[in-house]
Parts: sequence; structure tokens; C-alpha cells
Amino acid sequence: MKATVTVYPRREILDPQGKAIREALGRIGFTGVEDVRAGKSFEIELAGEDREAAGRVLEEMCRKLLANPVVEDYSIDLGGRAGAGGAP
Amino acid sequence: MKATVTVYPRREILDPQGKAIREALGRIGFTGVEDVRAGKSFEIELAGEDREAAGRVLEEMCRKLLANPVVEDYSIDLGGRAGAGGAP
Amino acid sequence: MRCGVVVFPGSNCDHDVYHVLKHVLGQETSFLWHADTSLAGVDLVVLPGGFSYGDYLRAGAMAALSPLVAAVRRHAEAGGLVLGICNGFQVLLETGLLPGAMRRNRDLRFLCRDVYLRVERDDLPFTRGYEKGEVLRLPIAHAEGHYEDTEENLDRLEAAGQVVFRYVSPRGEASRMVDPAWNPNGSARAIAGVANERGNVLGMMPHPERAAEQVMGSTDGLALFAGAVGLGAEALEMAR
Amino acid sequence: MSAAEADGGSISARSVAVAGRAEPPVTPELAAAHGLTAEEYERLLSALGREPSYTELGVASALWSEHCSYKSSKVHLRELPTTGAHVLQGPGENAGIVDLGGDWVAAFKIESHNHPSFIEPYQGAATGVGGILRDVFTMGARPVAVMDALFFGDLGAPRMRHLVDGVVRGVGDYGNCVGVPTVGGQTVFHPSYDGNILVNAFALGIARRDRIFHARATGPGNPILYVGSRTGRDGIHGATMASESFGEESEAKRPTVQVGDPFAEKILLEACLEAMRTGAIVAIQDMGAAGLASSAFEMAERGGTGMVLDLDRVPLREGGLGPYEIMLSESQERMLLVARRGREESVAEVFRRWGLEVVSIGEVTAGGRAVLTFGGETVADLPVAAITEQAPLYRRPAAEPADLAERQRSPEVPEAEDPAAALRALLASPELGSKQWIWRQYDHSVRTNTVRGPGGDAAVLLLKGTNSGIALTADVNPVYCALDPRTGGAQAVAEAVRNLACVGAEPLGLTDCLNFGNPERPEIMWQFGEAVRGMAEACRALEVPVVSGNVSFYNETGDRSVHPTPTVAMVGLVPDVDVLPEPSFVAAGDRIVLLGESRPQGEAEFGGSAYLRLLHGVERGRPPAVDLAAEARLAELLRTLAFRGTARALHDLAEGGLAVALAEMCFARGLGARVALPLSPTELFAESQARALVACAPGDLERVLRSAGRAGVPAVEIGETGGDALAFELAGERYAAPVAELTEIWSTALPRALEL
Ligand SMILES: Nc1ncnc2c1ncn2[C@@H]1O[C@H](COP(=O)(O)OP(=O)(O)O)[C@@H](O)[C@H]1O
Ligand SMILES: [Mg+2]
Repeated sequence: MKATVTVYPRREILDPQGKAIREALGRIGFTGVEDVRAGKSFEIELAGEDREAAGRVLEEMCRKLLANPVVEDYSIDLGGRAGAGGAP
Repeated sequence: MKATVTVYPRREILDPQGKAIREALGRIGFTGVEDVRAGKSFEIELAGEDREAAGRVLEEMCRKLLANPVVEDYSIDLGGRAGAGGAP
Repeated sequence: MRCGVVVFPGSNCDHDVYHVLKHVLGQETSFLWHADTSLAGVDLVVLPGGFSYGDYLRAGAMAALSPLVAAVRRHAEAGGLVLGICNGFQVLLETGLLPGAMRRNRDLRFLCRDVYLRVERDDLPFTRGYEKGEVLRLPIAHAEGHYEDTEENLDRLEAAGQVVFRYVSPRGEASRMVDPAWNPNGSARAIAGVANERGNVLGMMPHPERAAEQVMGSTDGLALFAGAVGLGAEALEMAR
Repeated sequence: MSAAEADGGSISARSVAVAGRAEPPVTPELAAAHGLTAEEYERLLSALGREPSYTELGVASALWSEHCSYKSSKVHLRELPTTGAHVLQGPGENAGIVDLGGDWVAAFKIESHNHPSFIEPYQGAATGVGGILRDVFTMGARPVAVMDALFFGDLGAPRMRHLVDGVVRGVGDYGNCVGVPTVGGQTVFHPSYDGNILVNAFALGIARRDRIFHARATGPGNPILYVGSRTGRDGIHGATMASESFGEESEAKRPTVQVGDPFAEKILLEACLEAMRTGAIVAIQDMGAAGLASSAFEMAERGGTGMVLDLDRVPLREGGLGPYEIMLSESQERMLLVARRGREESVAEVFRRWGLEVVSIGEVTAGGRAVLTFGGETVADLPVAAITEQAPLYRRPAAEPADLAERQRSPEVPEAEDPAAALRALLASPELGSKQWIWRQYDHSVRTNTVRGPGGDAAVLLLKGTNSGIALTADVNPVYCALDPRTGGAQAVAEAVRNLACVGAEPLGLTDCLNFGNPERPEIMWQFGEAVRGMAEACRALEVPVVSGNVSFYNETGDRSVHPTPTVAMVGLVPDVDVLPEPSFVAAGDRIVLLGESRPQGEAEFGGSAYLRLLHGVERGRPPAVDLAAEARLAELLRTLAFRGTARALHDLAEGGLAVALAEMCFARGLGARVALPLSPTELFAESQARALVACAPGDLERVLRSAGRAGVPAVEIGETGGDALAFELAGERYAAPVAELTEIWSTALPRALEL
């Protein structure tokens, strides 16, 4: 089963990378970019087909390793196609 | 308008990050993780409401800045909710 | 004092710290392997710099889950001394033994240079060789050294006196008032090092072990180790 | 076709299905597509006595590529002196080795990663560093220093800023993660690199004298172990690609980019050094260009042996790889080693403890044949010597470029009205501006040996447990080389010797990276031959042997070639790190002495100078003459002044001449200087060689002048340090520039040019 985990810096935390990208886009002529946030995406292939169990396992992975709760939020997508939930 | 761009290392290319994460998950007891790929996710807020135009602009952004076509694939999601297309 | 230097896969300042403890200060020092579960009776544990597991996820995140770190946690909870330098600091943050988190440097680039630090407390084992307000010159070498936490938590940290080192100008001015270049990575409130409430766990981004012998150009870092291993006043004075 | 149906393991030339896999039939056209000429293909046919299999063709063409075989360069490289009192291992192994005295030796080498870095700068540069580190630890030496010599195009050229950023990040991220300090290097900007940047990576390791390892597969019956990362499709044909110019075709032929995994490298490094201590390793070599093919064949060649390899046992990252791909993959962070039979378990145990995969994939055999099997079939059976030492060798035609005389014609030299203004303009250029933006992204102090890091003439590393230091420098002036490759080649060696002497170091040996265009063009071959000759002359005169090196040809796009770029990385020994002079002024009131001969009016040397090129857009003339005897005398004097502690600061004169050298000495402490000279403002920028500046305490002035006299080096006191300006008095006229202003211009030049 394929899942996607998306991890973004928490809203209230400065996102220098997102800011740098927005500025770089501006410099090369992309106007109209109002905001960019930069996060991480993980595509995880899990054994088994039990979606509920997988959801629990992924939650735990996020809490234990994939995200740092002090500065990051995460979301899990087990959707038919691997579509991440973006930022929560 | 909000869009999500997801960038992953191309399939045939070594993904040291994904490999390290898979191994780390294994070490802390998550069995059944068959594969992990590590990518980037960008949430982009664009001015205007023309989805088609936005799609074209995002394509260009990906080619010029957000992704490195030599080693990365990207996907663009303009879906109602910000759901990234995961790996192409 | 018996000292242990933790070796994670990817640690690369382990030998440097070992050298200072063992050869410069003459302490009984050993390496501690990440996969072991015991600290083999050491009094001071140092988590050295480097790129544990390549820092491929977040700096320090994967190392924080090592079996040995569980032992480090018990050691810290029992009041034992723990020092985390650079990647070691990042590991301590990831374990929650110290508050806050690290983000990428303000310029999003690795940065290796000398910085100036103000000693904010001189009553910890690690800082008893310094005087409060003293300015040290130490090297940094990191890509993720931007210390961050919520305003509320930062206030609490300051109030509890847990900020041990701050990036300052050569004259000791706090960076908010001076050129941002003196706060090289953009850390919140120019924080370079923090301790836990009890004061037995210290994490810092700069590398005192790289400034512990005259031949390296500075010995400002030596007193930190000398203090931590419990040297007497006279030896401490020598170390300065 | 199953294994049982294969005809007894012998090679069927027409086999188009190997172990059930479709393979293209081997034809002369396919051989040509692999870069073999018709004669080379003939040579292969006669060496085999039959047509090669697909795998054999792949292996042979990779090993016969310019990159692996040195077929065009070898006859010239023989001119370089390779022996000397300190040399323990000359060219031919993975790295050269020199004696550091006491228990210690140093292994070092430089290598190019030009083509991959142009395609993907970050990974190209990163894997360049990774490869050179493996070359060093393969010898049993722990890497303790990296240098990078980088040659970029004009910053306004397409992709150039992206290339600079990517290369610098790549070098940094890799070395930083492995924990080896990058302590020096060189950075050049010149439009000749617009379409082909050069990335030359150097590494040095130290080892105990009796712990050196070699890559000689000996002892038939000894198992061959594969260690490290798994094999993927990365970089298949990398070696052949490095043996072609860029063109439309190479775009299409792009192999999968090699991705560096510095964490895997760090683990591999620690595990290899530990495994070497078991005493159960006979030989070890990394898998670099042409992957398993070159490492296996080179090890067998050096050992005078053969081997059988079962390619089914090679750990793969992905399915679907056939023997051809397995042999040619350039996946990174892999090692091939020969263990003592019966003791392989003790080796394997070390690697497993570090979490690394280790697999026995074959064994050493007598008789000099390499037999490869896959899916139960023999897919290659090659005579090792015929493919390695008997590879084709060429003495390619060489001809002086038609426009050489025109380019060497003496240039007109516009007068500098105000030397301060000219100095500002030079310091503001990325060419002469500070490279701090680059080297601050490199960890240069890890391992706590860095006594002198980047930014000076030479880096110095403490050899712990002793008082001596290892000095390192990388030098070449491609503009000089383009105008006169022989002089340029000699100048690179001489400048390196001078830079080492500025920290008091005696040279022990050098490694060179010869970056040139297409050797099939006679002008390029002429440049190559001349440059090597110049280097050889300088090496002999200055007594510096060449212990390792690398040749990179085909650095051209369309018919535009890079400037000839023979990078010289030199290693020296500092007898006492406690009396090291600084590269910059230390205290006010010190006397400044100019050593060496500044040519009189009318003879000042401006050919290929920074002054003409950067301020007047003129790149012509003969480069400054290199007087090797004068260089030898100067270097000897500099070492004496350093060792006796007479010199507080030493710095040699290079691009930008006296004016730039003086300014550079002011920067570190913001300390000015007042000098008076019988020169015209313009002549301050002449680039005559064999010159250096000394600053000494007033009481030591007499000693400096006397030492110079004894050494036969012209010396004049030109002024003293102090104040906050750099002030010149030239024939009665006074000029000055505030040091703070110059420092600002110089230190921001590169980030400004990069538009950061
Ligand atoms: N790419 C680089 N990596 C590391 N150090 C560098 C690099 N480029 C320049 N440096 C440092 O800056 C010094 C001055 O650079 P440069 O002016 O190019 O050299 P040189 O003094 O040999 O003419 C070098 O000696 C080296 O210490
Ligand atoms: Mg120099």
C-alpha cells in the first residue's frame, strides 16, 4: 500500500526556504507569487492492505521520526492515488 | 489560488535520503516498510484565478527553479484542496 | 573523571573531542558505540559533531533513536553530565532532553567561520571556568544551526536562565542591536547554547574542541571541558 | 536460452540472448558507437582471436577509452620525473605516497570531474570529492584534507551562476559530511570555461609507514569481495563520455546521473580502515570510472593474475541489469577487495558491524584471464594484459596553433593614471576578489589539524603528535598556459613551490590534473606536450617529483576548447608549525621588503596579466618568463626566513603583481602600509615571477637583507606597515586607498558578481 506523508514547517514558524524560493521566483520574472512554503514529502510503500492499521502506523512514524512537532506539522494521505494532504 | 508542487528524485536515481529513512524506520521497529522515497513539497499561493494559466506558470517554475530535471521529476496539483500528485 | 564520546554512524568530531579530553586534559576517555545500551560507567557523556546518519532527514533525528541515546537519557535524568556539540546538540533537541529545534541557517548555506559568544552563566559545571559576560571566540561549522522555538517557550527559557551562550559582536553586544552577521545562522534571540533546567545537560552549536590548543589559534574552548571534567581552580585558570 | 543450453560456457560471438536477455549483436558499428576506432576494434579482435561478446566489447571499450587508458597522454607523461628521496609510491597506484618523516606517510591525488559537473553541478562535484577520497583511503590512509580547483566561465554565461552554486554546495556537502576539511583550492573565472567548467578535486590522507595498502590482486584462490552501496544504472558510460566532447549526441546519451551518498562514504571509510587492521586484506580498490570493469581489471593487471567473477552475486539496487551494465555501472561508494582465503569472515564481520553489505563475488586465478559469468553462462573471457597494459597507445600529431604568434605579439600597455583606482577595479573582480564566500561553505577546521586554512598562500595541517605540518597548495594560471603552455606549465609548478615556501614548507611531491581539449586536434596535442614539458623542466629544477595525477581531455564544446589547464597540487613539509609566518601584516611598524627582481622600465612583464585582461580586455603577449634558478633561490630564502622566525609575514606575488599582493597583506587585520618605489603606477601591476613580500620587525631587517644577499635574491626595503591606508609613493607622486574600503570591495566581490 502506498502512502504519502507531507511535513511542513508550522505556520507560526519562519520558513526561510520558502521565502528564498519566493524571492528567487520573483527575480526570474514570476510575478504574482504571493506565498511559498517549502516542506517535505515522503512516499512510503507499506506491506499489507489494512488502511486503518496503516494509518495508525504512519501516525506513529510521523511522531517518532518523520516530523519534529516543535517546528513541524504533518499530514498523511492514504488516498487511492498518492495525493498528499499538503499542509494541515 | 493555492497549488502544490511535489518534486521527487527520478525513479532510477539513487535516493540516499529515502534509503536512510527506510532503514531508520526498520531500526525502531517498523517492519513492513517496503520502500521510502524522500521528496520535496511546495505550497504556492498564486494571484489570479485562471487555473489553466496557473498550470502553465507552475510548469515553467518547475522547469526553471523548483525541480532539477536532470535528477528530479515533478508534479503539479491545482486540485480544490491542495493535494499533491505524489511521485509522477 | 571518566568520559565517554558517543560514536554514531556519521559522527565526525568524535576523535577531536576524544583528543581534547584524553590528550590535552589527561582524562580517562573512551568511545561509546551507538548500538550499545550502556554508558559503561562514564561520568561525562559527550555527543560530538558530525552528520549522524548523514542528517538525511533532520539533523540529529535518526541518531536520537539509537539504543545508546536511551542510556544517555537515563544518565541525564539521574543528574549525570551530558554535553552535545553541534550535531550532538541537534540530537539532544530531537530527544527532547533540551527544548527547541534547529532549522537551516538563515542563508540556507553551510557556514564555517569563527564566531563570538557571550557566556550568560558561569555557575554550570561546563561554564565554571568562565566568567559571566566573558566573550569567547569559537568556530562554527554547520548548515542547520538556526535555533528556534515559540516566543512563549523562548521567554520561559530566558526566564529560567537556560540560555548559556549567545552570539554577540566581538565586544559582547547582543546581536539584536548589532550587525546580523554576528548572529551567523539567524538563531532566535542569538541563542548558541542552552542547558536543561537542572543544568547538567548542555547543547551548543560552536565547537569548543576546535579551540582547545594554541596551535589551532584559540584556546577559548578548553575551559569548557576543563570545567566539565571537574578540574580544580588552579587547573581551570591554566586552561584559560 | 537457459544456462544448460549455452555451449559449454565458451563465448558465442553471435550470442544475442544472454541468460534470457536480449543483447545487441556485436558489429563494427556497435564498436564504433562505443568509441572504438576501426583499428582499435581490429586490435581487440586479434587479441581475442574471435569476435567479442557484448559485455566484452563494453569492458574493452571502457578500458581503452582515453579516460581509463591514457592512450594519448602516456608518451608525454613519461617525461615527468617521478622519483625522489621522499617518494614511496609514484604514479600507477590509486594515489601517490610521500614520506613525512617519523612513522608517517601521506597519500594524495587529484582528479577531474569535469563532464559530470557540467551536466549536474551538485552531484558532479560531490561525487568528484567522493571518488578522490576513496582513492586515498584505498591506500590505507585516513583522508585528512581536501582541496578543490575550480574553473568557471564568465559569470554572465548561461547557467554559470547555477553551476558555481551547485559545484560549491556539492564539494561542501560531501566533504563536510564525511568530516574531511577542505583547506584550500583555487577558483578561476574565464570565458574559455563557458561551455566546459573544470572541477578538480584533491585529497590527502595519512598512514603509518607500515600500513600502506595496494591494489594488487595476488594469491590465486583468494576471494574477491564486493563492499558498499548496491549497483544501479548510474553513470554507465561515464568513462566513454569523459572521452568525448560535448555535442548534441552526448545530450541524448546522458547516463543516469551518479548521486553521491556521503554518509555511505563515511561508513565505508571507517569500515575499510578498520577492516584493513584485521590483516586479512590482500588488496583493495574503489570502483571509480568504468566501475567494476576497471577496478577488477586494474587489480588483476597489477597483481599479474586473473579472476573469475560471478556477476549474479553483485548486489543490485534495481532489477533488470545485465552483465554489461553491472560491469560498467559507476554507482558510487563501492569497493572491491581481495581477502586472504579462509579469513574473509573476519573482514566481512567488520563491514557488517558498520551495517554494510559485503558479498564474495569471485576469486583470484592464475593465468591472467578474467572470466565473467552471469546466469550460469560465461559472458566474458578476456586476457587481462591485452585489455590493460597492452591498450592502444598513440603519439598523436601535434602542431603549433596558427594564431600563436599573433597572440604572443607584445601588447600595448595602457598607463594606469591612478594606481589606487586600478587596484580597486582589480579587487572588485570575481577573479581577484576574495574566495571566502566559497571556502566558508566548506568545513575547514574539522579534525582539529588546520593550523592555516583557506585564504592564504598554502594551507598547513598539523601532524598530530609531532611539531611538523603538512602544507598544501593548488595552482595554475590558464591564461599564461594559453599564451605559452610550456612557460605556463613551468609557472604552475614554480608558483606552487613559492606558495609552499611562504609557509616555510619544503616540497615533497605533487599531483597534477591535466585538463585539455580534444587530443585528436594537433593544436591541443601541442599544448599538452608543451605544458607537460614545462612542468617536467620545473619539476627537475625545483626537485619536486610527480607522484600521481590525472588527465582529462575533450574539455570542449563545438570547436571551442578550454584554456590548457594543468592544475598542480603540491604537498610540502613544514618543519616547525610554531614558527609559521602569517600571510598578512601582523603589526604596525614592521619593515616591508620586496624579494626578487622587478624588471626595469620598458621590460615590465604584462603578457597575460590580470591588469591587461581584466581592466583592458586584452589577453595577449608572452607570459612572464619563468627563471627556475631564481625560483629555487627565492624558495630557499623564504623557507629560511620562515624557519628562523625572521619573517612575520610572507606572501608571494601573483596575479595583479605587487599592488594586489600588498593589498592582500593588509586585509586580515585591517593594517595599512606605506611603500615607496622607483616604479611607475602601471608597473605595480606587472607580473614578473619569482617575487615575494616579507614583513619583519625593524630589528630583523638587517638579517632579512643579509639572508637575501647570501641566497642571491635581490631584496629592497620598500616601506613599512601601519596606518589605515595602503599608500604608495612612486617617483615622488603619492597615491593612497583606505584599507577598509579596499577590504570591503575585495571581500564582497564574489557574492556581488553572483548576484546573491
Ligand atoms: N575553491 C576553493 N576552495 C578552497 N579554498 C579556496 C578556493 N579558491 C580559493 N581558495 C583559497 O583562497 C586562496 C586565494 O585564492 P586564489 O587567489 O585563487 O589563489 P592564489 O593565492 O593561489 O592565487 C587560495 O590559496 C585558497 O586558500
Ligand atoms: Mg599565492
